[in-house]
Amino acid sequence: MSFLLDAEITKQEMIGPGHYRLNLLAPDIAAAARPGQFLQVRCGSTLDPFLRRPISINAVDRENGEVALFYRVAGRGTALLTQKAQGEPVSLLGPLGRGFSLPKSQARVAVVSGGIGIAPLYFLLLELAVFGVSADVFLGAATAGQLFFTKEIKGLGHRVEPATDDGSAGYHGLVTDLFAENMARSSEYAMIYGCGPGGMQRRLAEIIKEFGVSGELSLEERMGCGVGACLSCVCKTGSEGSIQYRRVCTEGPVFPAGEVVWA
Amino acid sequence: MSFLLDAEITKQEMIGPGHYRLNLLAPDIAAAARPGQFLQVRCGSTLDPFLRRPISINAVDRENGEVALFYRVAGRGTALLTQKAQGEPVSLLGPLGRGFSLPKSQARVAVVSGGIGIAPLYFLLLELAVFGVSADVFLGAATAGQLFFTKEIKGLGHRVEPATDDGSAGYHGLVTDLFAENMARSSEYAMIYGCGPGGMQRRLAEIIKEFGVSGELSLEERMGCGVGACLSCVCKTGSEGSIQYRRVCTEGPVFPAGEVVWA
Amino acid sequence: MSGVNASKDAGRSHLTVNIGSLRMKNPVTVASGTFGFGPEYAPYLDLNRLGAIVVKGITLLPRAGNTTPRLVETPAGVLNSIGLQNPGVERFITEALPFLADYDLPVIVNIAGDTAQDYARLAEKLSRTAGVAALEVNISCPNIKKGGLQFGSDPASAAEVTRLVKESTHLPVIIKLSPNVTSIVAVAEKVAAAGADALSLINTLLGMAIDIRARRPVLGNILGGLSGPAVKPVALRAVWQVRQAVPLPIIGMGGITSAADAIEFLLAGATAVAVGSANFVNPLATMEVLAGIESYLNENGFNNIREISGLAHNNI
Amino acid sequence: MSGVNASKDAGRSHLTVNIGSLRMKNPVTVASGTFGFGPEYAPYLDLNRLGAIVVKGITLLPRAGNTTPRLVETPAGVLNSIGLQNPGVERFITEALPFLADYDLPVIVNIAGDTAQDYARLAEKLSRTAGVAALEVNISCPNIKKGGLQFGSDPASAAEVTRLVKESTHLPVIIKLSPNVTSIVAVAEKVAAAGADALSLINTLLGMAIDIRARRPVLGNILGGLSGPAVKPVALRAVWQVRQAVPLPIIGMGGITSAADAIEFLLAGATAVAVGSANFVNPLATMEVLAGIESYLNENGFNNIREISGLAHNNI
Ligand SMILES: Cc1cc2nc3c(=O)[nH]c(=O)nc-3n(C[C@H](O)[C@H](O)[C@H](O)COP(=O)(O)OP(=O)(O)OC[C@H]3O[C@@H](n4cnc5c(N)ncnc54)[C@H](O)[C@@H]3O)c2cc1C
Ligand SMILES: Cc1cc2nc3c(=O)[nH]c(=O)nc-3n(C[C@H](O)[C@H](O)[C@H](O)COP(=O)(O)OP(=O)(O)OC[C@H]3O[C@@H](n4cnc5c(N)ncnc54)[C@H](O)[C@@H]3O)c2cc1C
Ligand SMILES: Cc1cc2nc3c(=O)[nH]c(=O)nc-3n(C[C@H](O)[C@H](O)[C@H](O)COP(=O)(O)O)c2cc1C
Ligand SMILES: Cc1cc2nc3c(=O)[nH]c(=O)nc-3n(C[C@H](O)[C@H](O)[C@H](O)COP(=O)(O)O)c2cc1C
Ligand code: FES
Ligand code: FES
Repeated sequence: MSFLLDAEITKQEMIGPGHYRLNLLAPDIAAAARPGQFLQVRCGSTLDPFLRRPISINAVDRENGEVALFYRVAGRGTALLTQKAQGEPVSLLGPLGRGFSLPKSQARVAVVSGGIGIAPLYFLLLELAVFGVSADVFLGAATAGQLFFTKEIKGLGHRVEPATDDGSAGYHGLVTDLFAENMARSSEYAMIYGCGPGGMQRRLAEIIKEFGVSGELSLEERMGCGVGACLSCVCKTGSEGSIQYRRVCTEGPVFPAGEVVWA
Repeated sequence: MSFLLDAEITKQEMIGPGHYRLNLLAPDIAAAARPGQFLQVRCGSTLDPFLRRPISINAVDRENGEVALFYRVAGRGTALLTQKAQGEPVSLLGPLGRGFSLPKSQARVAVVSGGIGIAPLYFLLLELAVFGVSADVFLGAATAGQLFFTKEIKGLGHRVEPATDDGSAGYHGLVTDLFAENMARSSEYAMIYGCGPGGMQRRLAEIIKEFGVSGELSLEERMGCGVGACLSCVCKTGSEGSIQYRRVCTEGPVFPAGEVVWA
Repeated sequence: MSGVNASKDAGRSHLTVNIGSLRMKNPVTVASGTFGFGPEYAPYLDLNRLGAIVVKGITLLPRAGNTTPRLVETPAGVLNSIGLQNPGVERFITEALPFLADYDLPVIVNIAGDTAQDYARLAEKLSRTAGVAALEVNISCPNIKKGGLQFGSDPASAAEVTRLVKESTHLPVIIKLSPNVTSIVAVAEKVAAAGADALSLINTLLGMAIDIRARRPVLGNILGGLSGPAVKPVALRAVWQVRQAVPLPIIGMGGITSAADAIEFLLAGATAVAVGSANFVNPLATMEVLAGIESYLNENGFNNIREISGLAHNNI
Repeated sequence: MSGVNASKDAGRSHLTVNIGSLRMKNPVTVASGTFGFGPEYAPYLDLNRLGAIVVKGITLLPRAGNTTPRLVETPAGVLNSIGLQNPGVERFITEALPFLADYDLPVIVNIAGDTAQDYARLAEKLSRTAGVAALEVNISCPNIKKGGLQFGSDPASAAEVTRLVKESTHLPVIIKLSPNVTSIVAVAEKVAAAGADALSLINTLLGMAIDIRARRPVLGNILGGLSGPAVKPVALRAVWQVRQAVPLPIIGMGGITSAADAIEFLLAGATAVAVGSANFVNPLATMEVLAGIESYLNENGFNNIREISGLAHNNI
C-alpha cells in the first residue's frame, strides 16, 4: 500500500551542518514502510520547484505513527524543506519502491554506507536489530562530524567501522577501501547492504562480485513521478547482450548488486 | 530616492478576514516615503510567483524606521506574504511613484475610499493631520467589519462617513452615492482624494468633474517593473484626440482626476 | 480499487464530451507518457472517474529508450528525453491492456513510428484489438531520432501520416501536434483536411539544460521536451489559434495543474483536457480538475460542459 | 550615479568580449524592453558596470503601443503585449540618448519596423548619430500587427531585412531571432549569409492567458510574448543549435536570473548574455550575474571568458 497524504511535522532538527532530521505524523506510512523504501516529498508550495523530491525513510515509530527522514541540503528543494516548522503540513507520497530484503537467517551481515547513504541504511539497521541480526557497519563520511547515527547504531548492538575522507575519525580514506581490506581478512557475510554516492556504489559492486557474496545496493536516479509512470528514473540492469532499463522508483531503489550495469 | 533592500518584519497581524497589516524595518524607505507612493514587494522566494507585487505605503514611523503595509489577500502572491513571520526578511523596492499632492492651505478636503483603497489614503490622512488639514472621509467597504482604521482616522481629528454595501454600518450603498449626495449639499473642498476599485474611481471622477472641484485618484494597473522600464502599467490620459499612455508606476499612481480617460 | 465500479459519474450527461465518435463521460483525461498504463496511479484514484486514459506511446517493436539522465526539473517545468521506452505493440496488448479491461474507461492508445507505414501498421493492429477506443497519433515527439517531430513539423508529412492511419482504422484518430513549428495552424489545417477526427495540443517544447559543473548537457540525449506549467501560455495560444481555423474537437494540454488552468483551455476552445506532468506532483490532479470544472459550471449557471468550449472567442 | 566613472572593470580584459566589431568590457547586458532607456534602473546600480545597454525597441514614428492589460504573470514567467510603445527615433535621439552619453557604456539600439525599408531607414539615421554602438534588429516581436515576427518567421524575409540594414550602416548589426519557428537554425543561416555580424537569441515565445471570470483573454492584445525563467530551456536549446550551425557571436537571453543561468548560456555557445525580465524582480540581477561569472572563471581555473563560450559542445 502506498498513500498520498499531508503529514504534520512533529519535529525538524538540524543535526549537523546542512543535515536535517524531519519527523512527520503519518501512521499509514509508518505502518506500511519497509527499510529501503522512500517517499516523494513536496518541498515547496508553489509551481517552482515543481517536482517532489525522493527521500528515504530513515526510521519509523509505528506506535506513535511517526516517520523520520534524514536529509542533506543539496539544492533548492531540500533548502525549502528546512524552512518548514513543527505543526506545518508536508505532502507525502509513499512508501514507494522495493526495499532491502531482510536476511532469512541470523547470520552476520555487512552494511556499507557513504555520506547520506546512511539514511535508508539506518532504518535497515533498526529492523535487523529487531530480527536479532548483527551487522558490521562500514560508515563513510567526509569528516568526523558527519558520521551520523554512530552512537545509535552501536546502541542497537551493531559494530561500527568509521572511515573519513579527511582522516578526522577512523580509517583515513574511502569507506570502500576500508571495506575491501576488511573483506580480504574475513568475508563471511550473509549479505552486504550498500548505499552511497555513485562512485562508491560502483566500487562496492566490484568488491561484492570479487568476493562472490550476495549484496544489495540502493540506487539514486532523477525522478519524475516516483510511481513507475514516467520512465525517467531507469538504470541499466542485466548483462552484456541483454541489457534492460529498469525503473529505480518501482523495481528499485534496491537492486541485487550483481544486476546493476555501471555505464 | 528609491531603495532596493531586505527589510525585517517587525510585526505581521491579521486585522480582519483576509486583511493583514505588515510592519517592516526600513529606515531609508520610511524617511523618503510620501503618501500615495508604493513598494514593489517580493512575496515569494522562488521563481514562482515571479513578479513583485505593488503595495501602497500605509503608514511610516520615521523615528523607529518602520514602514507599515495594509493588504488584502487577492491571490497567490499576497497569500504567500501572509506566511512570513516576525524576524523574516522581505525584499522591498521603493518608495516608488508619484504620490498625492498635499494641500497648500488648511482648507477642508474630502477623502473617498473604496475597500482596500484606504491603504494609501490612511497614510495621506496621517500627513494631513500633521499639516493641520481636516478631512471628511467617505469610507466605503463591503461590510461593517471591513471599515478599517475608522477609530484611528477619527482620532486624527477627521470626520468619518461610512458606507457599506450590505448596510451593516453607515450609509447602505455605494460610497460614491453617499459622496455625491454629500456634494449636492456642500462641495466646499479644496481637494478630493480617492482610491478604490476601478468602477468606483470612474464614478468618482465623474462626480469631481460635475462639481468642478480638484481631485486626485490613485490608480491600479498590472505592473512588471514598477520603475518605468517595461511600459506595461500604462493608463490612458489626456482628452479625445490627444490620448496618451502614461505609466502608473512612475507618472502615477496618483493622477489628477480630470486627466484620466476611462476606457 | 479495480473491478468494474458503478461510475459515480453515471447519468451526469452534462459533462459528456465527444472526441470524434469517442464519447468521454467527462472532459478530463491524462497526457500520454505521464500516467503509464494505468496501474501506476490506480492506488491513488479511481480510474473509472477519468473521461479516458491515454497510455504511454507505443511503437511496433519494443524500444529501450534513451540514455540517462532522462529528466530534469526546470523553472515551473520538466524537461524529458525518455525516448519512447515501451514494450512494443504486441506486449502492450498482451501485458498492459488487460489491466484496463476491468475499468469503465475508454483507452486511447498513443502511437509513434519511424516511418509513415509504421503508424499505419500500428493503427491496423490496434483496430483489431478489443479494448482500444481511439488512437492518438504522436507526430510530435522530440525525443526520437527518426520519425516523431519530423512528421509533426512538416504539414505535408503530417497529412500523409494522418491519411495512412485513417485508411487503416475505423477508430477515432486524434493527431497530436507539436508546438515547435512556425505555424501550428498550417499543420492543423492539413491534418484536418487529411481526415483527422480530433487534435491533441500540445506535445512538448524542444529545450535543454546544461550542467555547469560537468560543462555538458544534463540529459543523456542532449535535447529534451519541455512540459509543465512553464509551457501553459504557449499551449493555450496553440489551442486558441487552432480553434479559430479548424472545426475539429481539441484535447487541450500543456501545464494544467488546476481546474482554473483546465477551464482556460476549455474557454480557449478545447473540448477536453489532459493532465500531464502535474500527475507527478499531485496524483489527484485529474480529480481536482474534474471537481473544479463542475463547480465552475454550477457557479456560473452553465448547464453543460459544451457551453463553455471556445467561449472566450465570443468575448473579444 | 551618472557622470563618467572610472570603470571598476577597467583592465579586466579577461572579461572582454566582441560582438562583431563591438567591444563589451564584460559579457553582461540587458534585454531590450526590460531596462527602459537607462535612467529607470540607474538609482539601483552603476550602469558603467554593464557590458552594454540595449534600449527599448525604437520605430521610425512614435508608437502608442497596445491596449491594456499589457502584462500578466504566468508560472515562472511573464506574458507581455506592450506593442513597442516608444517615442520614435527622433525623440529617442534627442530625449533619451543624451542621458547615456555620460556613461562609459556601449548603447545598442533595438530597432523594429513595419517594412524592410523602415529598418533600413532606422539604421541609416542611427548610424549618423553619435553614441550608438550597435544595432539590434528586432524581427521577432510578436506584439505588433505588421512586420515584427513576420520577418523573423521566414528565412528569406529575415535575410532581406538583414541585407538592407547592413547596406545602410557601418555599425555592427545584431539580428534578434524568434523562437516561434520550425527551425531557428534555418533562419540563423540565412541571416548569417546575408551579412549579420551577430545574433540575439531569443525573443519571446508566442503565448496567451485567459481570465476565467471574464471569460476573455487577459491581454488587451489577446496574444503576447512569454519571457522569464519558464522559457530558459527553449532559449538555451536555440543557442545550442545555432552555435552548431553558424559561426557568429551570439547574445544569449531568455529566463536568465542568476549567474548559473548565464553560465549555461555561455557554455551552450553564447558570447554574451542579456538579462531581461529578471530585472523586474531583482534590479541587481545583472551585477549578480557578472560577479558570479567571474567567480566561476576563477574557481574553475579559466583565464578568460572566451574559454568557456561553447565549451559544452566539446563534452558530448
Ligand atoms: C530513492 C532515493 C532516495 C533518496 N534518499 C535520500 C535521503 O534519504 N536523504 C537525502 O538527503 N537525499 C536522498 N536522496 C537524494 C535526494 O533526492 C536529492 O538530494 C534531492 O532530490 C535534491 O533535491 P534539491 O532540490 O535539494 O536539489 P536540486 O539539485 O536543486 O534538484 C534538482 C532536481 O534534481 C533531482 N536530484 C538532485 N540530486 C538528486 C539525487 N541525488 N537523486 C535523485 N534526484 C536528484 C531533484 O530531485 C530535482 O528534481 C534520495 C534519492 C533517491 C533517488
Ligand atoms: C500602485 C498600487 C498600489 C497598491 N496598493 C495595495 C495595497 O496597499 N494593499 C493591497 O491589498 N493591494 C494593493 N494593490 C493591489 C495589489 O497589488 C494586488 O492585490 C496584488 O498585486 C495581487 O497579487 P496576488 O498575487 O495576491 O494576486 P494574483 O491575482 O495572483 O496576481 C496575479 C498578477 O496580477 C497582478 N495584480 C492582481 N491584482 C492586481 C491589482 N489590483 N493591481 C495591480 N496588479 C494586480 C499581480 O501583481 C500579479 O502580477 C495595489 C496595486 C497598485 C498598482
Ligand atoms: C515524461 C514524459 C513522457 C512523455 N511521453 C509521451 C509519449 O510517449 N507520447 C506523447 O505523445 N507525449 C508524451 N509526452 C508529452 C505529454 O503527453 C504532454 O503532451 C506534455 O507533457 C504537455 O503536457 P503537460 O505540460 O501537462 O505535461 C510525455 C511527457 C512527459 C513529461
Ligand atoms: C516587457 C517586455 C518588453 C519587451 N520589449 C522588447 C522590445 O522592445 N524589443 C525586443 O527585441 N525585445 C523585447 N522584449 C523581449 C526581451 O528583450 C527578451 O528577448 C525576452 O524577454 C527574453 O528574455 P527574458 O526571459 O530574460 O526576459 C521585451 C520583453 C518584455 C518582457
Ligand atoms: S520516477 Fe517515474 S518511472 Fe520512476
Ligand atoms: S510597471 Fe514597468 S513601466 Fe510601470
